[in-house]
Amino acid sequence: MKPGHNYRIVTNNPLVRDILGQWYEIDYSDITYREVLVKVRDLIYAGHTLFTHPLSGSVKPNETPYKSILVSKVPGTYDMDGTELMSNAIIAFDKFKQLERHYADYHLRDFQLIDYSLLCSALDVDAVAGLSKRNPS
Amino acid sequence: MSFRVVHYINQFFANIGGEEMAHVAPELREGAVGPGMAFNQQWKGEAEVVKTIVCGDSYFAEHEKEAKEQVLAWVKEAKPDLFIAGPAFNAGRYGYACANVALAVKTELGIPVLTGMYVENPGADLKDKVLMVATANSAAGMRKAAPAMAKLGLKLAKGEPLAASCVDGYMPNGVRVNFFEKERGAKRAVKMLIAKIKDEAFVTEFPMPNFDRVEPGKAIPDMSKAVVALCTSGGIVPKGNPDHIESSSASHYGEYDITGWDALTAEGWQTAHGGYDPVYANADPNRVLPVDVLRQMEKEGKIGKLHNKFYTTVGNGTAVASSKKFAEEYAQKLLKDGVQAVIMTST
Amino acid sequence: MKLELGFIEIKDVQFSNECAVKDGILYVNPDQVKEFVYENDDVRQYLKSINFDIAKPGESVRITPVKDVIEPRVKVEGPGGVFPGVISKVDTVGSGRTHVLRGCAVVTAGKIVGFQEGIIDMTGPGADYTPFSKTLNVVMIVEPVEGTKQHDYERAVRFAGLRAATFLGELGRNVTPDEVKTFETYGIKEGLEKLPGLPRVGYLHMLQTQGLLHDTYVYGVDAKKIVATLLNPTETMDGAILSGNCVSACDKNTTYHHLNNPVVAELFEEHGKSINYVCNIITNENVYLADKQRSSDWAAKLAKLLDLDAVIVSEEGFGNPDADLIMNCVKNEKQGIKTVLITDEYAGQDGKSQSLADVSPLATAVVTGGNANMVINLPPMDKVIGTLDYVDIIAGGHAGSLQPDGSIDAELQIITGATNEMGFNRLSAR
Amino acid sequence: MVKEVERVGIPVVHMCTITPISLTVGANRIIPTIAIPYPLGNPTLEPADEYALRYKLVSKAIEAFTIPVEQQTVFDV
Repeated sequence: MKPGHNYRIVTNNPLVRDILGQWYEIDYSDITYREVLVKVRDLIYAGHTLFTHPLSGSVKPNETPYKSILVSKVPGTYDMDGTELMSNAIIAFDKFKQLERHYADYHLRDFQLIDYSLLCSALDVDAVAGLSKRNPS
Repeated sequence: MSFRVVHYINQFFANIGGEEMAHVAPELREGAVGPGMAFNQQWKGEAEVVKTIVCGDSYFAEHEKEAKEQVLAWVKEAKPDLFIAGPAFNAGRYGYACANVALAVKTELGIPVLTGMYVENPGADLKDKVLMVATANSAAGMRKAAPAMAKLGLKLAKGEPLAASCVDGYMPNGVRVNFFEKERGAKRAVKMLIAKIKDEAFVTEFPMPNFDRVEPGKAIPDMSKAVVALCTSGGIVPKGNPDHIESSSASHYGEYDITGWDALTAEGWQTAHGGYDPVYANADPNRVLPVDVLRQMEKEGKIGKLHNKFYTTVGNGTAVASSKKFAEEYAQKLLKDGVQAVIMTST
Repeated sequence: MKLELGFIEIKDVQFSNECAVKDGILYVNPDQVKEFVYENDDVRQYLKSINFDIAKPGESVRITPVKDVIEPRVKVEGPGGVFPGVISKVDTVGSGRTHVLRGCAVVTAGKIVGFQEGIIDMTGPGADYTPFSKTLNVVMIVEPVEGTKQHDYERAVRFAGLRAATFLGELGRNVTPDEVKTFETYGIKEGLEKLPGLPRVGYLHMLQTQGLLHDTYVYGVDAKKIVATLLNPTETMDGAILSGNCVSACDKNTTYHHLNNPVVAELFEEHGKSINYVCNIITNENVYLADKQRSSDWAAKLAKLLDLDAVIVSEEGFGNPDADLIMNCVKNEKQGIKTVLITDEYAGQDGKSQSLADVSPLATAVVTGGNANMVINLPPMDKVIGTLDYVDIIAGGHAGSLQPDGSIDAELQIITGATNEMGFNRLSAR
Repeated sequence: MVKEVERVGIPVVHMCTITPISLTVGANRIIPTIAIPYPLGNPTLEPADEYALRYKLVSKAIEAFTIPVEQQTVFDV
C-alpha cells in the first residue's frame, strides 16, 4: 500500500470513500462523472499533480456513474501533462452519447466495485482485503 | 421516376471560352451541358441533369455574393434531388467556386451536394463541409471522375448512407466510417511496417488530427488608433450571473456591454469561475478583466478605443470543443464591429 | 526457440457418451468435462453449476454474456504444458511440439458483474464482426454459488474455462495433425548470422492491467505487477498469456486471441524473408501514471538494447491505454525505432469525434480495427445461449436496446472481438 | 479560443498565468501574469501599487501588439 501523505482521492464513489477513506484523504461529493473530471482538471490548474489516468477502466464514461482520481494533496509545480490528460478526458467524455439507462442497485454496486478496484491497483491496495475492512458508516 | 439534378460548371466546360471569357455572368441552361452529359450516360435514366448553371470563374470570384444568390434562386426553383458542381480538377478559382456554391446550396436549401477536384485545389479546403471526389489534376481525368461522381451522386440522391471514404471514393472528411478491408489488421500492420522500414510510401489508416497552429497576427505599429477588445476565460460576468454561465463547464459564453464603466466594480461584476478561489476576482474584477487600466489608456491616447463589448467564458481547457465554437462565433462579431486587437485574459 | 504446431482440423463437434477426436470430429461428454473442471478448489467453492451447449457457424444462435474464448491445445513434446503457471507447472514453454484443435473453441458465458457484456451471433449481420461465429463453440454456461464475490467468481470461471480447454486439448495428444508448422526465432548473435542484413523487428505487446476484471496473466503473474519484459513469440502459442479481462467485449483480447496472436503470426510470415522477427516485448497499461512512464521507458530501453529497427505496437482497451500507446510510440520513434500502431476508435456514433484520447504527430503509421461506437442492429435469433437480461445495461446498450422481438440496437462495442486491437479482423475505418 | 480569434485576422495578446497552457492553446503573443486567482493584480499590495502593477502588465500587452512575431513568443515582463 502506498503511503498516503501526498495523496488526495477525488471521487463520487461511496465505496471508495468508505474503504479508502480509512487510510487516505478523500474529497467526496455526490456529483456526476463529468463533474469529477472538471473538478480534477481545475485542481490541476491550481497546481495539484495528477497521479492516475482519468479514463481508467474499460467501462465507458457514459456507462458508469462513478469515477475516482488520485491527485497530490498539496499544490506544487504546474503539471502540464496532467492538464492535457484532463482536457483530453473531458473531450473523450463528451463524445459518448448520453444513454438513458436504468440501473438496479446491484449494477451500481458493481460499478462502484470496479471503480474502487481500479484505484486500488494504483495505490497498491489489496482490493479484496479492503472490502472486508469496509467502514460501516 | 428519375432523380432531378442541377449541375454547376464554368465557362470553359460550357464551351464559352477560356480565361478571356471568365467574366461571364451566371446563365441557366436547360438539360445537360458538357460533363453533365457524361453523368447522364452513367445514370442510364435513373437520374438526369435537368438544368445546368454556367458561371465565369472570374465573375464568381469578384461577385461571389451576387453569383451565389442567383445560383440559389435557380436551384430553389428547379427543386432538384441533387446538386453537382464541377469537377474542377486543378483549376483553383473553379474549385473555389464549386466548393462554395455547393456549400451554399447544402446549407441554404438542404439539398445533397457533390463536387470533385484535385486534392491540392484550394477549393478542397472545404472537404470537411462539402462532399468531394478526388480527381486527377487535369481535365484528362474526366473519364475516371465522371463515373465516380455519378455513382456517389446517385447514392446521395437516394439518401443511402455513405460507405468509408476509400470505398466510395470521396476525400476523407473527418467522419469515420467502418468497412471491411481485404486483409486483416495484423497483416496490414506488417506491410505498413515493412514499407516504413524501407522508407517507401504508405498510408496510415488513422491520420493524426491536425496540430493546427495559426500564424501570428500582423503587428499593429500604431496602437493609438486601434480598437482594442477584451475577452476572458476567467468568467467575469455581471453581478448575479444573469445568464447563468455555468461555473464548472461553460456551456455558453457571455457578451456584455461596458459602455460607461470606467472600472469594473465589486457591486456590478463578479466571476462565475468555479476552478479557483473567487474571492480576489470578486473583490476587484479588474484583476481578471483590466477595464480600469484600458479606460485610462483610452484617455491617454495609448489606444484608440476600448471596444464597448467584452466576451467571457469559463475555464481554459474544458472547453476545447465547445469553447472553439464560441470563439469562432464571437470572432466574427469582433470582426464585424471593426475590432483590431484583442487582449485575452486567462486565470 | 523453436516450436512445432500440429493443427488438427475440427470439422464438427457433437455431444456423445465418450470424449474423443476422431476423423476431425470432436466428441464431447459434458459430464466428463465437468468432472475434470470441478477438480479445482475455486471451481468447487464458487461455481454452483456448469451447463454445456454447442453453437455452430450458421446456426441461428446468440451467445451472451461471453466472458472468455479459449482454443483447446495440448503440449505433446518439450518442456512444460499449456497455460503455464496456472494449469501446468510454471516451466518455460514455447519449444517442442503442441497440438491444436483448430476450428473449435471453448466459450465461457456467465454474468460476472451486472454489466457483463459480449455477444457472439453465429449468423446474421453480427456474425460478420466476431471471429467466433466461424468456430465450432463448446459453450459453458456457469452460475455462481449464492453470495460469491465478483473477484472469486471471475477467477473460478477463468479456471473453469481453461480446465475445460485443457481437457479437450488433451484429446488431440495422439491424433495425427492435418498440418504441421514450425516457428523459430533466434538469439541475438545467431539471428545476425542466419539472417544478415534483415531489419530487426519486435512486437511490443500491451496487456490490459487496470484492476479487477481488467487483468491479464503471464505465467500466472498479474501483469500489472511486471516491468516490461521479453517473451519468445512461441511462448504465447502455449498459453503463456491469459485473459482475465471481462470488460469491453469488442477490444478485449480473449485467451483465444493470445494463443492465436495475429501479429505474431503475420510477423512469422515475413520472418527470414523481409525481416528478422526478434522477439516480443510485453508491457502493461496501468492506471498509475508513474507506472506508465516506467513501463514505456523500459519497453523502449529493451527495444534499443536489442537493436531493433522497428516495432509493431498493439493495444488493449480504450482511454487509459491510449496514453500508453502514444508513449510507446513516441519513445521508440525518438530513438530511431520505427513504429506501427494497432488500435481501434471511439469516434462517436456519428463518427465525427476524436477517435483516441491521446495522439501525437509521431504516430504516422496506424492501423485501425474500426469505430466501436458504430450502431448496429442485431436481428433476433432462434436460440439464446446464456441470457439477454443485461443487454440494456452493457457497453453500447441503453434502455430499449433490447426490442420486444429479441433484436438488439446497440453499438459495435457489444460484440466479442469486433474491433480487436491486435489486428485479428478485417474491419477498419476511414 | 485565442486561435479562433487570430484566425479571422485579429491579432491577440494572451495574458495568462500558466504560460504552458497558453502555448498549448496556440497563442502567439503571450504575457505571463501574476497568479491564477488574480492574474492582473496582487491583493497584498496597496491599491495604488496594485493598479500600477496592472498598468505595467497591460502596457506590456499593448506593446506586444506592435512587435512583429514569427512564432509563439512569451514576452518578459
